[in-house]
Order: sequence, then structure tokens, then C-alpha cells
Amino acid sequence: MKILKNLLKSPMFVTGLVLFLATIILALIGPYVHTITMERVGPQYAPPAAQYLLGTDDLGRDYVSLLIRGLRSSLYVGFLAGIIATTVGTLLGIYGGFKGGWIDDLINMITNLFIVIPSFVILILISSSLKDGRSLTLIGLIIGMTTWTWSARAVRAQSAALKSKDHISLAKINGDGTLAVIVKHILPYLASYVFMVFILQVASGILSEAAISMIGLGPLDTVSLGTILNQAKNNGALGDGVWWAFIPSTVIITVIVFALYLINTSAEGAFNPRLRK
Amino acid sequence: MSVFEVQNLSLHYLTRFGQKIHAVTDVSFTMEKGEILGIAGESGCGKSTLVNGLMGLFIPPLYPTSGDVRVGGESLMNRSPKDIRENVLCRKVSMIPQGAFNALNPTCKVKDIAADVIAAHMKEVDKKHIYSRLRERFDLFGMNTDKVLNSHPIQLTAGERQRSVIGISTLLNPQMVIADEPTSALDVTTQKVVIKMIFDLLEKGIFSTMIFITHELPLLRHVADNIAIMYAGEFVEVGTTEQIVFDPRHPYTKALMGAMLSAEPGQKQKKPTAIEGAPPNLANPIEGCRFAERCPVAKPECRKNKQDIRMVAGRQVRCEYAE
Amino acid sequence: MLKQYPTLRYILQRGGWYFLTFLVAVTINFFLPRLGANNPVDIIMGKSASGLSAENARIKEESYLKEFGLVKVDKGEIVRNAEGKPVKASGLEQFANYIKMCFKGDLGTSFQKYPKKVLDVIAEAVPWTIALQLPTILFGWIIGNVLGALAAYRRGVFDRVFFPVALLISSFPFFVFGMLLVYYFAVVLNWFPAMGGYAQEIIPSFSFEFLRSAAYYYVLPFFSIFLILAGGQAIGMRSMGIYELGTDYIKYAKWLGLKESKIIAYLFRNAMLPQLTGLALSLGTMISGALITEMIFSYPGLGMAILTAIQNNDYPMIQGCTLLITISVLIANFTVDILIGFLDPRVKAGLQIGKGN
Amino acid sequence: MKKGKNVTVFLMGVLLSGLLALQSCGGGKPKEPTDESGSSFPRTKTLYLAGSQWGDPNTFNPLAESWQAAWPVGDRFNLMYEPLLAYNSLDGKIEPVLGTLVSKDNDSIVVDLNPEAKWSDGTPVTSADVKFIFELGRRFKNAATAFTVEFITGINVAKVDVNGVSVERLSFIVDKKGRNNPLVILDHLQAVRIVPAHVFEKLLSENNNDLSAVQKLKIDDNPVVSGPYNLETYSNEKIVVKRRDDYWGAKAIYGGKLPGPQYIIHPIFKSNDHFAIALQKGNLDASQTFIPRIWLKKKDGVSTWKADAPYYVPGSIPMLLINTTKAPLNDKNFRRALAAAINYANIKELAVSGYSPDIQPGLIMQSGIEGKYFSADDAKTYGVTYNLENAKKMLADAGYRSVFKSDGSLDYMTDKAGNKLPTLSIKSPAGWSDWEAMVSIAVKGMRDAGIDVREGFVDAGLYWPALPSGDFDLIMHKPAAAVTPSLPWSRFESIMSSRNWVPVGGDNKMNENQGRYNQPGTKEYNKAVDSLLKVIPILSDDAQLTEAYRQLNKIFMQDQPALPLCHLAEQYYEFSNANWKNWPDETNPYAPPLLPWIGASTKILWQLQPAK
Repeated sequence: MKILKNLLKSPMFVTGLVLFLATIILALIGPYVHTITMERVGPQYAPPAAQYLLGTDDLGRDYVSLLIRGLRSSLYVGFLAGIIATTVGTLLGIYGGFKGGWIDDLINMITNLFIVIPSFVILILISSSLKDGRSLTLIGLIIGMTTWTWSARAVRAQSAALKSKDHISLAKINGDGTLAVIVKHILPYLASYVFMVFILQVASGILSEAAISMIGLGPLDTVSLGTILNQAKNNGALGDGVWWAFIPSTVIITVIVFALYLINTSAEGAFNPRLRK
Repeated sequence: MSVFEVQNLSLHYLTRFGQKIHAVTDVSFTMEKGEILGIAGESGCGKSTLVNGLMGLFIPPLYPTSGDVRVGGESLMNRSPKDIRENVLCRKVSMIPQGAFNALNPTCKVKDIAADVIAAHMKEVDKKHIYSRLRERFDLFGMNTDKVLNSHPIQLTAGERQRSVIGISTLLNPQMVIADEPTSALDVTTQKVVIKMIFDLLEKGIFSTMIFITHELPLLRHVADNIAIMYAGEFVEVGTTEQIVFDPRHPYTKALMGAMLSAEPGQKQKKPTAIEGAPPNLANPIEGCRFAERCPVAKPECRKNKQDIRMVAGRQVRCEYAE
Repeated sequence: MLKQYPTLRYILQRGGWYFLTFLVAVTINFFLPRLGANNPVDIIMGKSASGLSAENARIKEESYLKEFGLVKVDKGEIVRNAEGKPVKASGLEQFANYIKMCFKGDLGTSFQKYPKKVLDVIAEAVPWTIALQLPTILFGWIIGNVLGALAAYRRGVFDRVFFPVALLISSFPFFVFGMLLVYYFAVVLNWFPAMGGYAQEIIPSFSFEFLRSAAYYYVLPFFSIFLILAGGQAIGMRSMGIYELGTDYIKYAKWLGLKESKIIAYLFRNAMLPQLTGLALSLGTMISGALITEMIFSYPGLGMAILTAIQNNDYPMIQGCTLLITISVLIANFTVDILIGFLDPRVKAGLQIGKGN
Repeated sequence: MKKGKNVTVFLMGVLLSGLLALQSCGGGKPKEPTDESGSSFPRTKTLYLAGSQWGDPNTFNPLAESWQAAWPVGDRFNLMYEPLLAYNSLDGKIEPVLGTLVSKDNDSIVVDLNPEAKWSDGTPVTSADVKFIFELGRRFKNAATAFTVEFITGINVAKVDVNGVSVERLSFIVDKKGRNNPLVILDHLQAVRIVPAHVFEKLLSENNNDLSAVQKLKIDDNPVVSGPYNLETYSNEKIVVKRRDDYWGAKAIYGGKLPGPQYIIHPIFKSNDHFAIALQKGNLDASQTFIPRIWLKKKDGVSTWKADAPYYVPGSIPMLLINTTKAPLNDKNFRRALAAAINYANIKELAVSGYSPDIQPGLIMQSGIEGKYFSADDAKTYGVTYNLENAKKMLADAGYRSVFKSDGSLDYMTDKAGNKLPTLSIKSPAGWSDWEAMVSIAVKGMRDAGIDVREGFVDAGLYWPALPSGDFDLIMHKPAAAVTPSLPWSRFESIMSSRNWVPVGGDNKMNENQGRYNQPGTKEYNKAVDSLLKVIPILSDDAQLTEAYRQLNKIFMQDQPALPLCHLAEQYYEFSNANWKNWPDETNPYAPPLLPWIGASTKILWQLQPAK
């Protein structure tokens, strides 16, 4: 509670939170405020005008509708990837850091394996064996399954540092099982840290989706901010000065990620008093 | 002329919103050569702020409000940070920090840290000279000098580390050494060794006076000549060790002693927090006695009347009812 | 037995794990592409069979299967089953063959870039990838960390301006940044070339002209990665630096009156250690990391080769590239592990006490 | 373990030495250039063209598969290795290259070999060279040119006297018992490039007569060619060819003139939008890539064949192939309803930037050389055009019913018996943006008509195998993509022929009629289709030919085995006059709108002049 109070005093946190909530609200109520239509509403790449506020895309569709759809997709992918990466990474990281020894080495090896195999290799291989090809969910899953390595490393370091703390040694002596110690004594201490890891993983999930779509491996079943950018690139929109094909989606991605970074940084300051000043 | 003089020193922090927090108010004392002054008080009572003030180290947001600090007659107020850094720190006033365990840069060898200190305060000293001087000084401490100097802090025992810190802090023969809980992390035997070392250095004249800050009053009993009790930024009672320990007059000192003396010396778990309530918020101006809220013998007017230092039974006390 | 040489034991132990990781990675990278539904020969035949009679198409397909080692071959002839259809070589047989070839230093022939050798493709592309990525990563790392440490130490106005800017820069999708660079500096202002690794009228050689041209073409791709990388590093370093700033040894150093530059050096030295791990990771993954930059700038490099190899199930190419990535990631990590062991006395001391890491 | 370590050490060595030796990435030969400016090709003597080579150049072996060999060796490029004849897609005429067309009938095609033709090593081009490549398929079944032997029984050679010169006269004998198709032989005569037999026979004997081994050679070191240019140098970033000043055709064909550009450089770009940028910046003189909204580039000096829409000359038809073996796609009424549900105007405007004329139903283009076979009446009578209401009516009449969700969107469709039909999927390679747009527009219209269809964008790795094996509901495809003498027959053949009909399943593959239309042996089998496809190549009477095409097109329109979407250029063709001028265009149509290395367009090289 006190931390939250402190956070609310931080202008960075408030800015981040407001920006982030704004994107969430846009994603949630957008469809009710603005009629979402995937129909053709004007010519190709019509500039912004009254009937299409942010212009139209290569298929003459309304960019506002596309951006709301895309924003929803990107947030979905970000959260899906973030939850997976944080869960897997935290569990493996805590366990490895706490256990140490060969288990730690083994987990470290698994982590390295996932770094060694490029994520888009896995993406293409899995999507080729699925009938429906690459769905948004699949992309979220794969981003999550390949980016947890970072969380695992970060959490491992924290967990290893906690291991030597008195209360944990005490719990171990008292005969609590590893799992019990982790759940009762380590997780609560790491909760704030895990929260920050999660925030960063969501941000990286959103950026990763955009990057994957940019290579042309984006979701095939829906519009995302990444696919909007990819379409614009493939259709040479930039060369023709069609800024509205690029800038709005770039701004939205940047704003979400920036907001998450702000939240993360200020939370880091709140949780770690040394950074607070 | 006293070695160290502090006159009516008040310090404040300036927050980002322009609010002033009066962390230290109206502290005065003088110290003579060979004297050890103990300062005791709860955590948060302003000890650490005072320490910075005593060194003339005013790093924003800490500012001096009023008063003066003089070392060997030389004032530390209104001097540039560079001047303080080069000419005061380590040379005139030096600090032995709390928790020597982490006070040494873990990625440097002891001798390199010491050499950095010398290099920071003396111009054009060649390395060889620095090391020979170091060795000479460290030989006084009864350790394996070569091993200690050539080790990283992690490789040293707690006692070795603490002695290295003391060695480094006193390297330039300062007139005043401020030790902040120098023995709190040590076991009893090592504590004794370290304290003996401090006395040795004082005796040898390597430094002239010392302030010993701790919340362990029993320890002060064996170390300090005089003791000052600090509460909410003020000295509430200053007297000889005998006076303070065996015959406290200020209600706070009494409460502190009550909480303290029952504890075994050196047991750090027992902190002087047995007194009910919390210190006042120093951001708000306080008119009356700062201890009144927690004082077991407080009278209604205590909250209104400003308390000044007065002499009671041969020592200074900040309580109009003390006797 | 190695108790008396803890450092050596540490190196061997780490090395052992990395070697094991390497073996597992090579195996996974071999079998993973083969789990996919599509056969590389089907893809090739889809492109080259139009207009062929069924009989000729079958013959051609079989000759590819044989050439790529996907069917069993006995004395130069395809082994056939009772129906006369070729007998497919099992994954294990292919794996054994692959390992045998690897020992001979032969990574095989690309299916998609036939008849080019995988090793040739890699040897042609990797220098560009390294030339693009290595300086960018190193500079970005160094400059980002120096700025981050400064921001942490100075705080104040510098930090208040610098920090949000760094945060904003690193929030920006780098590929859009690259495209905007192309649009503005190449198309609109015409200051820099839009694409390629060097001027088209030049043949790569060790001439001044080539190097000058390559440097000129290097500017935009460099900045497209550099700024965002440096921004991210600076943020990490700043927060590490602020953390270190609150530590006892920095406070003590200030009390000792050490020079500001010395304190920053202390700060940097300690805060840098965790950042080194990040450096190792980016260096290790740089081989595959430049794909989007290659696309945006038509820059030479390995990224596109990997992408097309995977899209076309070009097994030997995938294996060759992932082998390279594996080796570089593991070597980078191993190096940093060892380096930190030497740079951070805490780790080293831990070894001597015998705690492992 | 020791050896494994060696590999590691070796790879790291590659890594490091590569870093130190950037010049080694020159691919073939780090040969020093010989021109005056040291290490560069002077802009005024160099032509920059792009769009034929997208990946790394892998081999310059003319015996390799055409998709494997790099420009200008693969495909139908004739700068290094020349064909006997060239086809002018503007006027339909066959122009001479190594040979001259003497006559064509149903028994044989006769070509006179140019007696002046010489290889770059000085030896003359003879009938032995022609026979070598055309009959390689008889010796090696896996030869890249094996398709020729299905059509000819042999090549007869005679020495004849033409205008006092002794000439080798080659008669390509039509295999009457086999495919009996002189039309395709004509295609082959302008597609198959003649290679020096003396060089490749030697290579074959050096490699124990193993063609696969010879196909692996890169043939990139001073190759023996007959064409006007030869390989100078190449890397993964570009391919450079240099003019051969002793080119035999300079004297024999072009009146002693050499081509204008001394060098042709083909830069290799990795992204579509780079072509437009390069053209605008004058880094590229001509390109054959899809550049959207080409009219916006006019101000930067980028021109096309026509000054106005559709800018290009139509030559190929991207279409949706339908798997006619699957319900409900086996119902021709359903297929016709699909055709009525596609908004062709939107496809033209949005998917291909207006680079298509308004298309007419059927497989025959209404303009150009094949325009003479087009019947507007038939199209009106039998063809289906975009009309949503009509599509809905056709579906209702055939017993299909659409079920909608409460929000008004389509849920599913039922057939005559009331059974729920599965969602149909249109396969198309992911990332081919113009095709993706076409599919999206088609899906949109079909769903509006109440048909449950979805986009099925798949990676190219899944698309290619799906096509011949029939693993699709509907699939994007561009059959008979090259403009050759056999059009529009070859287009019909690749959509409708049941010659090699095999059912979907197992390893069964069909390289034409991938939609398995018109299954032989069933009661629906329409014999007329295959007999028309068989007879058209041997018809010489124009009236008969027109009638046959009308019949075939009528059946196509009635049965609708595929859904043509628009009429695009065979190859896009954009050029800039900034550095080289006098490119052919609609007002100056001296050559077909192709880059100057295909068919009759090579002569552009002789017409180009430096702009400054």
C-alpha cells in the first residue's frame, strides 16, 4: 500500500500508468466509440479526412478501425507472451538459483538451448505443421516460449542472492521442502521483482510481435500493429509519403512500450529504496 | 584552542517540493586532543546527517541552516565541495563507516583503494612511496600486512576488513575521526581487538579526537570519555560517560538506559526501541519539547515550551524539569 | 583431483556444461526442421516440375532425393521397396551421415542454393554480418553504459532529460526507425545511400575506394541499430549505477574524498559486471540478429540466408547456420563466464571457498 | 571429441578470417577489373537493371535447373547463352537469333542455323550444339531440358545453300505418336538456350558421364558463350556482365553495331521497395518488379510502357484454382457463384494498383495477339461477372443456404441436403502482398454472398507442395506465366487438361490442372476438352483455330474450373531515362516491354543511348 502511495507520487509512474491505461481503454471501448469496419470505405491510401480520420490502407479500409483491432491484437500477444515468459522464467530461475549445483547448471543449459535456437525457426516449423498456419495466439505462445530465458536469468540472480538470507536458511533447517520454501519464503520477496520482469516481458512481447510481422511471419488470421506496418512496407507506402500508414501504429507501439518502461522504472525505484531519491 | 568545535549547528534537507526537513537542530560541543565523544540515539535521530555536517560535506539536498564547525580553528562552512574534498576529508576529518563489510570496493585490492586515497589528496606522489607508506602504517595493526594489502575485500575476514577500513581512514593522520558503529558487525573478540587498535592509534597521535557513534550504550561506557544523547535532531543530554550511564537525567536518556542496560553488551538484536511511540516529523515546526509525545513524565506545557540546554548536575540537559 | 586449482576446475566445469549444451543443441537443430510436415524436395519440385510429364517429374524428384541424401543409396543406386518406390533414409541415418561430414569439415550442400556449399554461403555472408553488428554492439554497449553511469552519478538535469529520452528511444520499434532513416536521409535529403553494403560500381577488394564506399553505406544501418541499442544499455546501466551508488563502498569513497572520476570508475567497474552478461548475449545472437536490418537496407549478411533456408526447409543450410549460432552464443557466454570469474573477485573467492559459482 | 573441436576451431577460423578478408566475399572470382577507372564501372558505360535475380547467385551452369542458375543464365535470359529464335510478344512474330525460322508445319519445324554464329572461344555454333541440348533428355532423364524429348523424335540436319552461303538446316521432327504438338516445340526453340557441346561433352567425360556431377559445376570462370555479353564478376550483391566486342551477331544481325552499354549490372535487392527507390534515385535504369502506384513515381523520372492505366501490357492471368473433387466445389453452379461474388474492379484498383484492364470472363484476353480469339458475345452469353445478387441467387437456385449469426455475420452454409458445409480456405503464399490482397478481396465478396470462405495464407514452403498434390480448396496460381507462341493454348492446357489426371492423395501429383478438373472415366467427363486441347496445336487455319478456342473458352466459362482475377503484365517493365534513353514504349514500340534479356527485347541494348 505504502509502495503504491509512493508510486502515485512519482510523475514517471503516473505518466506511464496514464499512457498505458489510455491504450487499454482505447482497445476496450474503441469498438463502441468507433464503428469497426473491415469493409472498403475509400480509395487506396486516402489521406486522413472526416470520414476516415487516419486515412485508409492499401485495401481502402479505415485505419482507425485497423489500429483499434491491431492494438487489441498487440496487447493480447504482449500479455500472453508476458505471462508465459514470466511464469516459465520465474519458476525455472527461482528453482535454479535456489537449488544451485547441477540443477542450476541443467537449467542454465536449457536456457542456453533456447537462446541458441532462433525463435523464428521454431515459429516457422510449428506454424508449418498446423493446418491453420500462424495464428495470433501461436505467435504469442512462441514469443513467450522463447523469451523466458531472459526472465530466468534475471530471476535466478535474485533468487541465488536470497538463498543465503537468514530466514531462508532457517526455513531450510526447519525441514521445509524446496517447494514450500520457494512458495512461502522466496516468492513473496521476489514478487515485486517478478512484477517488473512481467512488465518488461509484456513490452518485449509487443515489440517482438511487430518485429516478427515485419519479417513477414506475422499472424495470418488477424490484424496486428506489426502486420499493419508490414503491409505498409510491402506496399511501398513510405516511399510514396503515405505517413498515415506508418506513423500511427508506430506511435501506438512506442507509447505502449514507453508506458510500460516508465512503470517498470518507477516501480524499480519504489521497490528498491536505493533508487528512490 | 579546541581541536574540534561545533557551535549551534543546524542542518536541513530541502525536498524537491521546497519543503525543509530540519534534521539537525542546534548542536554544540567542543572536543580536546585525545578526547572520545560518544553519540547515541535511535536510528533516524539525525546521527548520519550530523556526521555529514561535521565533515562539511553538504551534498544537495543537505544544506547548513546555521552554526559553525571548526577543526583546529578552521571553519568548514561555506567552502566549495572541491575544497572540502581535497583539504578536509581524510586530512582533517575522517570517517570510519558503519558496516565495513561492504565499505571497500569489492573489485579493488585494499592497497589500490588506499593508494586512491593518497592520490586524491596529495599531488605527485609516486607509487612506490605510496606503497611503502601503506605497509608501514598497516604494520601497526598486527595483521599479515602483505596479505591484506594484496587481497580483495572478499578474501579478508570481517576483522581484517574493519581494520583495513580504519587504516585507510586514518592514513592521512586526520585530527578528527568519526566512527559510525565501527564494531557493530563484529563478534565480541574482534570488537575488542578493533577497539584496542583505535585506542592505540589515538595514543600514538595518529589522530587527535574521535566521535564514536553507536546505539549500543554499554559499548560507549568502555570507549567514550563523554557521551551525547541525540533525539529528533537535537542533543538532549551531554555529559561524561559516568554521568550519562549511571546517572541519566533526561527522561529520554533514562528510557534509553532502561532499554539498554538489561541487554548483554554486544548483543545487537536488542535495539533501543523499547520506548513507545515514534519520533516527531521534523518537516513540521515543533514548538515544545520534541520528546513530549513519548515522555512518561511529560506535562501539558512541555508541548508548548521550547526546551533549551541547561546545566543540571554538571552536564547539559534539554529538559526544564530535569533535576 | 583439481581441488588445488579451483580456477581451472571452474573453467573445466563450465566448459563441460557448455560442451554438453552444444551437443544437445546440434542434435535438436538437426531434428527440429525434420519434424515439419514439408519435404524440401516437394518445395523444389513445386517450382521446377511444371511442364514435365509425370514420369520425368518422378525421375527428377528421385534424383534430388538421392542428391540430398534423403533416400537410402546402395552402390550409387537408390534402394527401392517392393513397389519400386525409393526407401526413405531414417533421421538417425541422416544424422550419422551429417556428423561424419561435419568431422570432415563439410557442412553439406544447400538445397535451395544448389550447388553452393553451406560453408561458402556462410563464409560469404558472415563477414558482413559481423562487420555490421560487432562494432554496433560494442559501441552501443560502451557508449550506452558510459552515459548510463553518468546519468546515475550526476542525476539532476542531465539525468532528467537524458533518462526519459533514452527510455523513449529504446521503446521505438527499431525496424521502423531504420525505415524512417532510409526515407529521410536517403530518399528525401539524399545524404546517404538507401541500400546495399557498398556502391554497386565497386568490386569488393582491399582498396581504399571500397572501404570508403563501405563506410559510407554503413552509416544508416549502423545508426538504425546503434541508437536503440545504446539507449537500452544506458537504461540498464543507469539503474545498476543508481543501485551501486547507494552501496556502502561508494558512500565510503565519497567520505574518503576520492575524486569524482575515481568514484565513477568504481561505479562503472561494479555496475558493468551484470551488463557484461547482456553483452555476451547480444554478441552471441548477432549472427541471426541483423535479419531485419538486412531487409531494410538490402545489406549483405547471413540473416536472409537463414530465413530463406527455414522457409524452404533447406536442411543443410539450417543446420549450418544454427551450428554457427550455437557456437557463437556458447563461446560468448563461456567467455563472459570466465571473464566475470576473473574480473569479479567475489566470484573468484567463491570458487576458492568451493561454493561453485 | 578431438575432431569435433577441430570443426569448432575451423568455424571460428572462418569467422575470424572472414572478418579480416572482406574481399573474399566476392563469391566467384576476385578478379581485378580491367577498365580504366580502377575499381569501378563508369556510369555512362554501365546499364543497371534489376528484378530477375533475388537471392545469392549460386551457379552459372546452363545445364542446371532454370530456377537454380543465376541471371543471366537461368530462365529465358539470352545475354550469354542464346536460343535459336526469339518471340516478339508484341506482334507475335518469330525473330532470328542463332537460327532463322524457315517453316513450320505439323510434321516439322525448320530452322536455318546462322553460319556466322560463333562461340566465344572462336569455334562455330553448329548443329552438334543444337542436338546436344535438345537431345540431352534422351541421354539423361534428369536433364533440365528433358521436357523437349517428349515433343520431337529427332533433329534432321541438312546442308543447304542460302543466297550462296552454305547453311545447316535443322528440321525438328514432331513426335506425332507422342504429344504431337508443334506449338510447344516452337516454345522450346525460343526457350532452350544452346550451349557449347564441345565444352560440355568434355566435362561429361571428365565426370564419368554423370550429369549430376556436371550440374554441380558453377561454370563461372570465363564461360564459353555465344551471346553479346559474358560474365565479368559477381557477388551476393550484384552480377556484372561485360560486352563481348567480338560478338558474332554484331556483324551478322546488327549491321556491325555493338550494344550500347559496355557493362550490365544486376544489383540484388532484398526488399521490394528498394527497386522503386533505386529507380527514382537513378541507381537503376530499368526494373521488372511490381511497384505500386507507379504514377506517383513519374515526377522522379520513372516511366512505363503506357503513360496511363493500365501502364503495362497484359500477358498473364493470376487466378484461383478450384479443387473440383471436393464438395461443394465439385458443383459447377457453386463455382460459377464464386466467380460472380468476386469484385474484379476492387482487385484491379486495390490489389494491383490498376495495372489490369477490366477483365472479361474466360481464359482469353480481349486484347493483344490472342485478342483475335476472343468473342465478346460468348463472354456475355456464358460468362459470369461480378454481381452479388446474382451470386446469391445462383447459390439459392442450386440449393445452398447461408446461416447468419445474430450480429448479421455469416456463420456457415448448408448444401442441398441441409448438411453444414466446412469453411473453405484459399491458399496463397504469405507475404506475396498483391496476391494476398486479391485473396482478401475475393474472400470479402464471397462471404458477402454467403459463402463460408477464409484466407489461408501459408508460408511458401507449404504453398509449393500443396499445388501439385491438390492439397487445397482454392489456391492462387499463375499458369503459363511466360508469353510464348503457344498462348493462349498453354493457359487452357495448364488449367483443363486431363492428360495426366490422377486423384488427390498419396504421392499423386499433377503439374497441370492441379484442380483435378474433368476426371476421365466418369459420366461427367467432357471429352471435348481434351480433344480440343489436342487439336489446337495442329490447326493452322485461323477460322478453325478461332472456333476451337471459342469452344474451349465456352466450356471454361460454363464449368468455371478456375477463377481468373485480373490480367497482368508477363513481366513488369519500368525504366528511367536519367542515364540511358530511348527505351521502347507505347509510342516507340520497337521491342516488347521486357527487360533486354528476354526474347525479342534484347535488341533494346542496341538502341539505348547514354542520356548525357
